[in-house]
Amino acid sequence: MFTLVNGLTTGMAVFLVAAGLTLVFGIMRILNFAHGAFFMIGAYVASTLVGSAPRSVLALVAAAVVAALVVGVLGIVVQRFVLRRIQHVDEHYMLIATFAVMLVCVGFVKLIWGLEFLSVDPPPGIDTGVEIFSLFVPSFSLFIISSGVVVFLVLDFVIHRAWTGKMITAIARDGWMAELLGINVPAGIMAAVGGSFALAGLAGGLLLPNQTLSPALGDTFLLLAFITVVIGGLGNVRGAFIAAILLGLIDGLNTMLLPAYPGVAVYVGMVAFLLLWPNGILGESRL
Amino acid sequence: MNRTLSGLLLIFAGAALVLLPLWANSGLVFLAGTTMVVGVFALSWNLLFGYAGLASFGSGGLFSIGAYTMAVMLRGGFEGQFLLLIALSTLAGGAVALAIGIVALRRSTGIFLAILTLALAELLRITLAKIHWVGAEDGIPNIVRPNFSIGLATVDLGRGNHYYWFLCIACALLVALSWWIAHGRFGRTLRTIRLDIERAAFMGVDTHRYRLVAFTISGAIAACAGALFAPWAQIVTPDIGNMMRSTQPILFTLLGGASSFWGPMIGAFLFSAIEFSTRTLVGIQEIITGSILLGVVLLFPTGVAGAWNALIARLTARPRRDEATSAALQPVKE
Amino acid sequence: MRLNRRHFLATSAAGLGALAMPGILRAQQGEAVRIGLITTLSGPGQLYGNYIKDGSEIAVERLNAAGGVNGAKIELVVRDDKNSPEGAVTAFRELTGNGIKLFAQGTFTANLLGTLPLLEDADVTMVMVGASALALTHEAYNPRAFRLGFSSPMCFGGYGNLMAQKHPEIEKWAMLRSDVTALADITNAFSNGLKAETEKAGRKVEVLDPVLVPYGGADFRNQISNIIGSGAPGLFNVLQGADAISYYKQARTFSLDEKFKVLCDSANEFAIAKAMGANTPASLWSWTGWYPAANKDNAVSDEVHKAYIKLRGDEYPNWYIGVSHDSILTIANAVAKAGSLDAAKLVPTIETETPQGALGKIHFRKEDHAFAGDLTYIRFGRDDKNANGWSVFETAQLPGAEFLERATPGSKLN
Amino acid sequence: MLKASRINAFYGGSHILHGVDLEVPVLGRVAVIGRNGAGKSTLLKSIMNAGPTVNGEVRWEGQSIASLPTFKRARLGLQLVPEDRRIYQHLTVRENIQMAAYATAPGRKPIPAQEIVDRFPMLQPIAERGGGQISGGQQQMVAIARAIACRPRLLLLDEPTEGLAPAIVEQLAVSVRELCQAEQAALLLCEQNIWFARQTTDTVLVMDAGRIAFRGSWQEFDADPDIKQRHLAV
Repeated sequence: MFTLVNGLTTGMAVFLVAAGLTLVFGIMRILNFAHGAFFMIGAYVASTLVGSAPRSVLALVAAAVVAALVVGVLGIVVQRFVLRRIQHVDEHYMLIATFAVMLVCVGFVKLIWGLEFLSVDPPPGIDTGVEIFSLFVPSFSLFIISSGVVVFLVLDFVIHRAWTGKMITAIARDGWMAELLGINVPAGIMAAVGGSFALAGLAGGLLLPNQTLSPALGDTFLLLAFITVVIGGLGNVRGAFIAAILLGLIDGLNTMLLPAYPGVAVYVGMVAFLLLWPNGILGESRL
Repeated sequence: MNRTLSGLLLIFAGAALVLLPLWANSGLVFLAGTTMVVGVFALSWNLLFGYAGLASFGSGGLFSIGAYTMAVMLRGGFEGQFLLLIALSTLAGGAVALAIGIVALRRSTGIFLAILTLALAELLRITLAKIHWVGAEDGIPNIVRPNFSIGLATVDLGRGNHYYWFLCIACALLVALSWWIAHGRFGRTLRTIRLDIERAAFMGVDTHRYRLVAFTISGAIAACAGALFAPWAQIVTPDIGNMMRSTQPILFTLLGGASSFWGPMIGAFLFSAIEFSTRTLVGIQEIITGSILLGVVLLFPTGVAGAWNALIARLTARPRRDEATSAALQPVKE
Repeated sequence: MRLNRRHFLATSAAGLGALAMPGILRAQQGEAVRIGLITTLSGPGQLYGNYIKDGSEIAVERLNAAGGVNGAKIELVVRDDKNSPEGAVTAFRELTGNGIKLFAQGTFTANLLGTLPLLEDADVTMVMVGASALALTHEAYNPRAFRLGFSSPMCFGGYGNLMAQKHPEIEKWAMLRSDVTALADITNAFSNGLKAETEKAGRKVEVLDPVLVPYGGADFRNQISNIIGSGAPGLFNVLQGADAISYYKQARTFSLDEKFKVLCDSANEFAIAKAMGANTPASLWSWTGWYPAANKDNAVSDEVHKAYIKLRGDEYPNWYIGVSHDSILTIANAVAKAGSLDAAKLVPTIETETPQGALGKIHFRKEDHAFAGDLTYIRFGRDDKNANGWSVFETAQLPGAEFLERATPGSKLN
Repeated sequence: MLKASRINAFYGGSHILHGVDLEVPVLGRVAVIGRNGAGKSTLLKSIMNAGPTVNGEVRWEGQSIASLPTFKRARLGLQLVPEDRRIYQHLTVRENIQMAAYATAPGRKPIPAQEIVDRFPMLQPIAERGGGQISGGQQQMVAIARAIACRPRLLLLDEPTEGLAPAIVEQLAVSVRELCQAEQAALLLCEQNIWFARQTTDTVLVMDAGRIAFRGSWQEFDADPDIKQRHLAV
């Protein structure tokens, strides 16, 4: 039972990171290697704002939002000066470019924040646990789960219901036609890419009390987020949401059934998945 | 003109490599040897990517299979049959690639294949790190450089720079083999498939079989590079097949230029040169490497080899310059 | 065209030459005693590599201020092993190619295993900085290398012994460790030390199998919940770096420090308290290789401590600082006493000399060149009265030599 | 209103248009006819700066627009309906029409989607259907309706009759004529269907291998059967 709740927590944490990754894939068709690094920058920025002991949940969320803005602006800079210049060349060059951006980001994080571990505590209110039906659940887990669900619902609404989302999807699916219809496509892409980077920053801020800050933080989540995005069906936010939950549950079952091999089931599960559903759970979708 | 110049450059580079131990520092020699091996490894990756259009993110796993096969056999006392061991390691890599290809290639391509291979390579790494028999995380150290004999002549590869020269020859042979594969009928057919898979299928090409064979060959060469690497580094660890190793050929290929046969090799040497010349600048290595990569990608979006070809085309065909560069640089949109 | 090509050839030759230049220049300088330092200065291990670099530089500064070695200055040539054996070998060959014969190398075992076979050919004498893996003094033993580090059986066997003495009331211990095979040595050693000491006292103790957590993982809650469910009053944690801190953070909501009577951490010492501040567990034991406050009568230790505070403004230096300082000291002392850079003279000198270092008298066991210094354990935890939010409650020291494993140079320890 | 002179257009290395001159007067209706691959689509895309690399001069009401990106040209009132229609499959027909509001020229208001739907009887039953669930003829109507919604000053139609049944082609000709009149829009049409072109335009240009081979009224075109033979026969 606890495994279930915890699986959900892991899943939602991964989803928070994967959300931006799947968006940027939907828009630009690139696997953004630098995503983990931007997640890490978000975490560092937020930690600088709240210090090691945030005063309230609100302060933490506010810091996460500021981190999202900062990382979003960085994302726009990267889009403007790097990605846009090579978007017509060959999509694989995006890979090497984002890889290079990742290296530069990690290097600067080391210079700015140093190598020592930093830690931020959960703010009062979500720093203990609650009993639900005689099951002890850390309230921070509930915070992560609800953050994940909220981010998913907002994202899903924006993409599938709101007009902005319809415009962005129109650009992603057929930018050429969108431009003929008078839509400022470069600006639209810029905003969308900025938005997906901002999601990375937001995730960094929200998950701050969960992890230790070190320049290797980006790596911890990147691979899991990649897997989520792929299993979810590349660029499909709903698919990524389901995939993240599945991933969390598989990982949870792993610790319960195969405690001697932690972390292995995720890979095995993924290989099996890709062979059974070669196009992801909900199929590939251009947003 | 282009060919002669590039050919001369190739001969010059080859000669510089062979003569390197006569004047250079031994660290540089070691680095050059390592770069040759990973260069061949990157070539094998590009056989798959540049010619068959399949991107694998798990090539590090095949490199690792070759290296471990070699290391285990050498430790097991089979030093006498060095050539046989290389063949065995190559076969092992080819067989694994074939098995993966049979299961995976029909079902997934593109990014799915990339992530699938990545996951398999990670599984291999985790498994190797758990097996005490192969040294778990610390790997197999103290790998001997064996004797090498053809007929009556025997060379002790453990002495001096013998293994380095052996590497030069072995890598040259592998490069020649790759060249022959890439430029022969097989390579041409692969490129047809890459450009237009439906047309190729229409023309009666068994596209699946061709891709499978390319996957296998690429895996075999990667494993062979791994096998050559084990006695060179004299230690193998599970990290030899980690994600960084798998991204290496991708990086080298794109840096050098995927459309050129020599691209991956150029990329490998360029990358090593960057790393070696900035070795004393500790602490900001990531920023330097990242910035240089970024600069190269933004300035030469067709890779260094692409830029070189464009430069040659510009110098040799001055009157048609505008058209040549616009053809090379203009993106095709809609 | 022709001019172009010649121009190109000339520039590339010049470029290749420039790559090899630093070596040539250095080789001609001569005079100074050069020591090569190979450590991890990029990637995940950089934190520790930086400590080793700081400690080594402090040592060089102190030694040079005191007149150097037989009148010659010491020069430290630092290289990054890029977190891989190949990287270490490249750096090692580069430096030996430039004539360097004295080396200090440290952080990861595999990187040392890569360079150890090369010592003979280049006539190198090496001190392995802070390394703990058994292989280095057993199956991969090299007579030219000395381990200035604490072997797992020594420091964690001693750890188990200490716990058995301090907490005879605890009859059941749980263990938790990262899924890294090398760390199994640590839990085994702790368990053995604990059992040996309790049996000696005629008591019985139960040690549960370690609970494994993924290395570099993001979420440890399942395992925390498992370990709390075990019902053991004692807990030994073997996680490293960021993993350890994330783990203690996540464990806080489960009130881990109330559920267990004794909490032990393997070797993260103050990294945990420095990161967690006022949220440090109430009481936590840890092993450390060097803690200045525990070395009260050691002037060298105090000087190194002061130099580090001056360098980084940090009052609680990581133990690698002391160990890397003493590694350089060991080499410099041997060169001074032997008056030579040849391993044939240096090795016997190091074997017999016992210079005063920050860790105390530096002495290696002759058979396998294992270090047998004192073992230091500290207990620290949350403290509202201290401005840091935490303080050190007690320290304990044990003689390392008593816990050092059997010497089996050249073959595996059984 | 639109004046393009000495247009050269390239796709990569291949030279498609060779010095094409073209003028569309205010409220003028011009047809460009020619064989497949003559460069008709490239001409329309060149005017919109939507694809080929172009040199030459394009003027809109006397102002050079050569440096403007596609979306700004669209916002001046130039609306291209591409040959493959490109209806957004993830949007409903109504949403597809709304999407064009961005291209409304300054000083004009877009036509509300409801009004458009009311005006095209064919669209009424399918207004809420997804763009992927309608027939080819319906798609063409939606594409034209979408273009009209932003009150364009010049409508550029690329092969609207392609793939349509003859009955629908007749209906389409009527609609296009009426729409241009009602909206006071000029028309530049690329077609292979001469009947349709004749129904909807007054001036005709014949294009062959990237060059203009003939220009004049339909009467002049009919007077010279040689043109048909030389430039249009397959």
